[in-house]
Amino acid sequence: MFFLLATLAVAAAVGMLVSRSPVASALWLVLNLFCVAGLYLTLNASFIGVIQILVYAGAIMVLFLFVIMLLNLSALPQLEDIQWTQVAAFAVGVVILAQLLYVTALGLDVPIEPVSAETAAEVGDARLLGKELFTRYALHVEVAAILLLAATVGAVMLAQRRFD
Amino acid sequence: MDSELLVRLILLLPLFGAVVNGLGPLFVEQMRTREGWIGTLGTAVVVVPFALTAYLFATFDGTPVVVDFFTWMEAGDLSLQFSYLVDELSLIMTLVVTGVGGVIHLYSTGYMHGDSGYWRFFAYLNLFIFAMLNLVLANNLPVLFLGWEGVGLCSYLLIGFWYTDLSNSAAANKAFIVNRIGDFAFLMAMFLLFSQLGSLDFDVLLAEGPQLSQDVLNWTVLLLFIGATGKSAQIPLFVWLPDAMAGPTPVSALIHAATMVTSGLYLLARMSELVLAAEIVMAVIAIVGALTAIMAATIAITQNDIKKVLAYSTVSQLGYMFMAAGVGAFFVSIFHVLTHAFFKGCLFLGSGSVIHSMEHVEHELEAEGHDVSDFDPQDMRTMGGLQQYMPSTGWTYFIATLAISGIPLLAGFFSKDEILFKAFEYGFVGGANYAWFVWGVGVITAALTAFYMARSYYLTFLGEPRWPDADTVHAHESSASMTIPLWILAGGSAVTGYLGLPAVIADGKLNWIHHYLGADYGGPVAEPSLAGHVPLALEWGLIGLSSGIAVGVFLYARSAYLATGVAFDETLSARFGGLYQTWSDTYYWDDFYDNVVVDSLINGLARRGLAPFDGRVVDGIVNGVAGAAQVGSGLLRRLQTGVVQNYALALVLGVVLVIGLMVFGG
Amino acid sequence: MDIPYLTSLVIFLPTVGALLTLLLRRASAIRWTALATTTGTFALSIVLFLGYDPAVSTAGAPQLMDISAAWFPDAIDVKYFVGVDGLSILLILLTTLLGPIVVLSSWTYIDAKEKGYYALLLLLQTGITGVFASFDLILFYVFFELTLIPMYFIIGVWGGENRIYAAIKFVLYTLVGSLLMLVAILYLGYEAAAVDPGHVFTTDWYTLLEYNIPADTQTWLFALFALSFAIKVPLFPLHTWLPDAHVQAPTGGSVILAGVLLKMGTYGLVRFCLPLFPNAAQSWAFALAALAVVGIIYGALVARAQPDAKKLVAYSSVSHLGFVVLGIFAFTTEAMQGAVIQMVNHGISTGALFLLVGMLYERRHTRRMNDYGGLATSVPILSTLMVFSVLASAGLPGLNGFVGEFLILLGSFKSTVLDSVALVALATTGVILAAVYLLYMVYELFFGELTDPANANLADVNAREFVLMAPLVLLMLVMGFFPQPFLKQTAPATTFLLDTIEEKHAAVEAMEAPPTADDAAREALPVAPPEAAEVTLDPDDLRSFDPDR
Amino acid sequence: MEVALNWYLALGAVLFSIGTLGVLFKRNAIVVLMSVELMLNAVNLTLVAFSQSMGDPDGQLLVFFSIAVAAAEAAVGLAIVIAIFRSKVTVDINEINLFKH
Amino acid sequence: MELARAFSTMAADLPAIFSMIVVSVVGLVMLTVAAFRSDHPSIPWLGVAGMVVASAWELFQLGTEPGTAFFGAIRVGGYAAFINLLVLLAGIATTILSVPYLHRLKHDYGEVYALLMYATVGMILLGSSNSMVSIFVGLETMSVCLYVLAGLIREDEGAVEAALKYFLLGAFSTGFFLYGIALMYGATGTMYLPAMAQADLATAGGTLLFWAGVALFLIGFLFKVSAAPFHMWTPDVYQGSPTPLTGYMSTASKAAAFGSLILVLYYALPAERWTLVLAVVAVITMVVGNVMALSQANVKRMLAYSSIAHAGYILVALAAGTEAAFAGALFYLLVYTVMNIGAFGVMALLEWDGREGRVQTLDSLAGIGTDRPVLGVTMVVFMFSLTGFPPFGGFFGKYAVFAPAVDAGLTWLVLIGVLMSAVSGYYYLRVVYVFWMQDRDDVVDARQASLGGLPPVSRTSQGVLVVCAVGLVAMAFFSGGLIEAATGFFDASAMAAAGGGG
Repeated sequence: MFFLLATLAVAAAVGMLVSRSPVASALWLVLNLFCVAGLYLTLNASFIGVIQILVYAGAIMVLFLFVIMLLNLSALPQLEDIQWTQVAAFAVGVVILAQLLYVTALGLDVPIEPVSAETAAEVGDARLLGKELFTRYALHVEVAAILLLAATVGAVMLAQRRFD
Repeated sequence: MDSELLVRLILLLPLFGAVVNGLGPLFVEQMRTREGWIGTLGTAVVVVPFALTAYLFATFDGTPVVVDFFTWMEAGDLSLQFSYLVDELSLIMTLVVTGVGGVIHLYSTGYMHGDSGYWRFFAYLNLFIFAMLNLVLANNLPVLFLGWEGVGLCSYLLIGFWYTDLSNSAAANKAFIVNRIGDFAFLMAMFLLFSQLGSLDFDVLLAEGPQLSQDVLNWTVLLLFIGATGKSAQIPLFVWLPDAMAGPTPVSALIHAATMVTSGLYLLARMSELVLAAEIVMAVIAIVGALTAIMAATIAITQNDIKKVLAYSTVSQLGYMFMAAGVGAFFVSIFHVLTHAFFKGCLFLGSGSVIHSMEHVEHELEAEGHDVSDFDPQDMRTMGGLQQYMPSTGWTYFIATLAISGIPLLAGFFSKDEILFKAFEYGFVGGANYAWFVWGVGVITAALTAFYMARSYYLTFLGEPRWPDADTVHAHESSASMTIPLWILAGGSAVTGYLGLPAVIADGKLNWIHHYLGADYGGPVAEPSLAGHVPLALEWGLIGLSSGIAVGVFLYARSAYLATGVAFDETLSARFGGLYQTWSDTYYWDDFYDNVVVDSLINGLARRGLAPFDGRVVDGIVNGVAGAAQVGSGLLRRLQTGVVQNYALALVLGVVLVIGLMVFGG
Repeated sequence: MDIPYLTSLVIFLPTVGALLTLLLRRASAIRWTALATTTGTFALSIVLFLGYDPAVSTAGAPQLMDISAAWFPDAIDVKYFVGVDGLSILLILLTTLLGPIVVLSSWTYIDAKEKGYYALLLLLQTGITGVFASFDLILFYVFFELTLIPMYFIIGVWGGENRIYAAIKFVLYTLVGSLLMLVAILYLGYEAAAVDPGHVFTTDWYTLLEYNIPADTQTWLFALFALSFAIKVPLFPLHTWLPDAHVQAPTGGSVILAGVLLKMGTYGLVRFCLPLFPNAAQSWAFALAALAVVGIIYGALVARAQPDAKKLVAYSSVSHLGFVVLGIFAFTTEAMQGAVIQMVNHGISTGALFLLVGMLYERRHTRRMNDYGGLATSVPILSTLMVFSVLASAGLPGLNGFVGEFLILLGSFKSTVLDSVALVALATTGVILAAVYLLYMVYELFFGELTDPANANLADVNAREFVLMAPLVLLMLVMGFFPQPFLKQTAPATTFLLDTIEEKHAAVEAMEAPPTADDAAREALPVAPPEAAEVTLDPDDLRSFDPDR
Repeated sequence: MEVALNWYLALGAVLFSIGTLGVLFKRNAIVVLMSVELMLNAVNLTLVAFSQSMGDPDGQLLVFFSIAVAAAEAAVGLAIVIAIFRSKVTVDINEINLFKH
Repeated sequence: MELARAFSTMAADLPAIFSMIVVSVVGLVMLTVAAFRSDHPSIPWLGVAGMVVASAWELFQLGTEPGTAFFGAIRVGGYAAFINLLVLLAGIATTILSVPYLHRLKHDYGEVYALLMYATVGMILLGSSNSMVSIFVGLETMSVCLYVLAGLIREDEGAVEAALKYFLLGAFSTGFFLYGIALMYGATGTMYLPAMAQADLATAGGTLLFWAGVALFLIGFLFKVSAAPFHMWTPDVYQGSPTPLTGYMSTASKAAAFGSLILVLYYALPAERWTLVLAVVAVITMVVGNVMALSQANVKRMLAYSSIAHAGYILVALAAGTEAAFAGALFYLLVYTVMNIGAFGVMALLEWDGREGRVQTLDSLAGIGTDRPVLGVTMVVFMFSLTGFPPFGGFFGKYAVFAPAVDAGLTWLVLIGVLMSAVSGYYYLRVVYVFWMQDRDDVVDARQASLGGLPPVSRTSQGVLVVCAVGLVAMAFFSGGLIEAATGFFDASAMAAAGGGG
């Protein structure tokens, strides 16, 4: 299951990367997000998985698509030649990947669910997370609320047409 | 009277005169024309010290008197007082300075009459006397140096006295700077002595100096001598003295003939014990003196400017004095200083009188409508026949000419003969080979001296007047204030020689100056010579030789110039050819200095070398660093392309770097 | 007279005056306030001078001290610590003397933005006096930098054509050096704490004097200090900011710059470089003295090539200060005393030269010597003053310049540290060259016919100008003939300094003598005194013991 | 299912790198924004994997905030894109280079 | 955790977040007022009042014992109060300076001030955070608000460009930042800073993971404080954003970010490895910032590079890593905040028709000091202080960061630092001479610009500037005490008090 989803996720990500139409990219990304949501479920993190689909795939990506449609964006013309910055970018991207893989893949072959399946399920459970959110993380939730408010106000300020 | 008080008065009166004469008129314009007051004060502050010195001289009992004023500076080992010493040597020098100085001051009241800078002149002159007195009365080297530089300053101020003519000022600068080159050596000598002995007081130097190692002694004396060459116009630093004639004539008489230029001699005499201990350097001194003497004498033959002749003559006579010093006969040097002060002072003042009168001629010619732009009142070629118009000047000039030429029984005869004799004796008894050379050169120079002085006198005073319209335009004798000093000095030129009668007379017992100065300034050979080291007959022979040469050459020149006048110079020129050209071009010394030393230093090195170097290289590097930062900034800012993806790329590069350093580097 | 906080008062009275001028509106009121303040400060500094008794402090300790509590936290011993000793008293006096003179010289020269000018001038004086009075290195640094800001404005706002370039160059050049010095000061402070665990970070001069720093460390600390001061002096080849700054600055600025600001460099060398790093200073003495000598000759020759009178005087400073540096690095009492007195002398005579050139500039608005000529006829008093100052500057015996140069050269000649006759001989040629370029200037300016009618109708010095010149001219004479009262003031401090240097030099040599049996112990604690082993160290202290840091 | 933790981590790294490449390559501002979302998504995966492997909920809580932040950023980001489209009529980030050097 | 107990604990901890509460509540009120009348003149002053109250509270908190609140989520007392105070003061100054500026640009919407308040809330959380989650949430709250504020004048191409660049790169760096948190979390199993330091990094992989995490985590901060090579956004964004808000971005956000970074370095990381990284970044930052500032013709852009350079100086202290160094960095932040707010404030007042702003050059301001002496004099103070001249605060700031670095053995780094600050003298002094030493009539740009008349005067804004300038001068006397106080925040007892959490 993991490998299937993982392959699919990577494929979707690459698809996003290579498609030239923004709409296509957005749809590839949605696929990727679904795959990741699936992976969350394989990790027993059901709450996050649901949130992932609801917020990310459902809300955020719709927003993206909406804006793309609104601005009536089509694919940008292809660049004639390859610039050195792009070569460098690719090289750097590969190096980053190598570094990250080096540090993440080495020596951490501990299996998931070290304690027990119950604990694992409980940790991913909405109830526990909810309790934590309103006790230990109450302050953060409040500030996150302000963050969202600010984002809303800001988005309105920037995108709204004023009467002037 | 208390001798300390006297010394104070002697020193400070001229200073007082300088300050009053200088500052008063500077700030109060009405005072500038009060010539009577200024002249009287200026002369009085020299004459009174002369009287006081005479009193000191008369009452001097042979024990040196040291007068301390106050502490100059103390630092570390150095303890320096304003300290003055009255002894035989300084008394004689003081007498000369104040005596001849007084006379020349008197002369100046007439000579400078009507000059807008009258007050300045007397201020400078008084200041000069003050500095000169410091020089001769000093009891340690720095105070001597104070006077030494002080007279240099006054010389500078007086050479450039008529500053509106830039060539005068240039000559002044030259004098000061060339003197400074000598001062450099003087300073180094002081440093060397101080580093060895820890003191610069004469008593210490003279007592402990001779025990220094030979190297140190040689260096010290050589440096002192180089210092002396600057002030006393010896090769190679004599070049300033002929130019110094740009100053008013009394200045030439006082400073550039009688007093200041002899201070180099004074210095060596003062340090005689050190000099005598440095045998090799003595040879250098004597040879340089001899070469200077003959070189200047040959140049003097070719000069047409009456003062230039006298100037080169002075250089030549100074060379004589150094010859004497170089053979250890310091008392003879001083003797010659004394006689020279009189006859050369007299000659210069006489030339001043002539120039005065020729300027008068120039004015009259101008009044009559002649073009006087080429008329040079100092050029002997335009003179002639002045004896009839100005008898006093003529006669005194004649007496002094005879004296300097070494005509027997006048002052120059005795002193010059003594020098030649000492040189001879040094070779004869002491066995120093260079002394023979010195003697030979001295004899030739004596002949040359007689020649050019006779030329000078006859061209100037006899023959027909050679200026235009000589029938209607006449020269005039100068005023009494100028002729009286001339007669005083001429009298001195005649009689001062008897202060140092040669050893052939009464076995030298009548050589007063030798006895007075004592063996200190006589040197190793001179002392026994009192008893007659050289056979009397030989000495008589020598005297005869030099008298003969002097008289003979003088008469030859007389007949030549009386007969053909100026034209004889052309005969000479034809006879000597290139040599004559070299003489009249002063051996190309000036060309050498102007074109090689000055040009390469100022124009080559400073102007074309270092100044651009400073701007382009030294400053260029500084500006270059700043410029490089700017350029670097300009290059770096091109990385800031404005494209956000490039920024992101840089960021990721940074990430790679940081991860690399953190994970793999630490 | 017993005035409390006298030293501080002398430092900060000008600041008070500066604040006062800010409140005033009328230019004349501002000028008079500035004059009154500076004169008052000068009067106070005379009290200070009289109150300072060299006989009392044979150990060279400062007197009339004002010390505050530490400025920073307990672990950092940085404090307000001012006082006077033999090295500084004369320079303080010179600074306060130049104060009223500069104000007077600017009376009509500055005809715009007077308020700012005089306020900055007064602030500048505070800075300079503070530099000379500080006995704490950080405080010294603060005052040292404080002088830059007013000077930057004085050059930049009231200066000549190319003023901005000159001002920036002046500030940046000095800044590079002084910032490096700051690093060295910090290191030194910690080094002291490291050498002796009982001590905290300190920048107190007297405390630092007690420490013997290893020779290696000395070398680079010395390098940083010396670089900073060499720029300020300025020592060849770091001098190029000076001609620019001088030429562009208004007269008052040039006078301060030449008169006292440059002395901060030489003073710093004497006060800090020598006693704090005696071994390094002696090892590098020859190199620095050689640079100084190059500067003497080079400055003189370049001065001779200048067509601009002010630039000529500026380069003459390069030459003259070479003598001071030479004297400092000779390590003999004579030379050191000469250097100290020469700092004052140079301030007087070069200050006078700048004032006079400024007076000419104010009359004719040109500094090119070609534009002048024959002025001796039209302005005899000014000419006399100029010739007098030139002679003083050229080191004529009987005037002030000679005393310093003579002592310096005399002392350098016998110096065993330099041990080079050739060097002194070359330096002495500077005496000749000084005459060359200075007389050339006199020649160009004053002699010859008055060909240009613009020069013929110049006014001679007026009463104000005469009053401001008079003290300087008088001092040239007084210090030429009676330098002893001044030398006497500096003697104990100089002796103390040289003795300290000698002792410390020997101590460090002994400390670093060839390795012995307890080499290993030395390895661990390279500079700690023996009792350090008994003290329990906390980790932070151990860190600062690291010899490699 | 016995999938070791580092598989998840590696997947996260790969996705993160693809996101990075997206930011570096895509010229459309909105797609760049989406790439950023992909990066955050990859991190979220990593966090959840850690959280689950240790049985500690903190990681998942951070993911919760991360998603909130992603939402806020998306809103603001899209608003900015709209604003820029209005003034420049393009979303090509290569053409948005008024300020440089 | 028992919910009831948790709530009572939270209620007891409310004073700890008093200032956050005040600021956010006032922000909400402002938003409400703005809903009725967007350009109501009282809105900014409401905000000022709120922040004044908050800062008074924080001032009071400065002396209290350090500790944690909200289950170890945030820190309270001394250190946190100091950072919060800094942020609040910057906020107050910015608000006052923005009033005339935004009014002139006809963008004086109430929402802007409200967003400023929210950004402040984020900074307060960031500056006092004790856990990774707090850091993340605080940082993002701050950032999102700043993205919006940067693009606030959306009719202006430059402003939206600035916003876009800031946003894209900010979001990008957030990705790395969050990844870093994830890896550190994975290696240590905790989000709380003190616990992180005590975690056992037994396995080799764990260590690797941890340090890679630290590296990525640092990148987030280095981006926020615009250290090179993560600085590229800074000049563009600073140039494009509304000037007073640029001042705010360059000071408050840096203060909060550095404050938080210091906490992380001090509490969470063992003292190894990161010294070299920070030192290298500091070198690059100082060089890039100072050298690139040299050739800038636009003051705001120059100040942007200057702020990069100043981040470099602070990083020197951070690299030193001693308590004294951290204290020095704190003091430097204070000084830097005052002088940079001031400098941008002056530029905000000088930005009017035709003069310096987004595209105009420094030259257009030639001789302005004579026309507007208050601005001229205060600018001079700011410039000299930024250069690090005594007796202004900037010098003592430099002293405070460099001295401990020397003590810690980083003399080479300090040498580079001082050389670079000598370079900085060039561009700071240039502002001074353009203001005072050049004549308007001699400079083409200025002559053209003078057609637009003289800049308008705002008494309140000038008041703020004068306070800043006087404050910088007064530092000469109080710097010792302030540094001492800052050192006090790093007592060993503070460490102990922070031991809890999680």
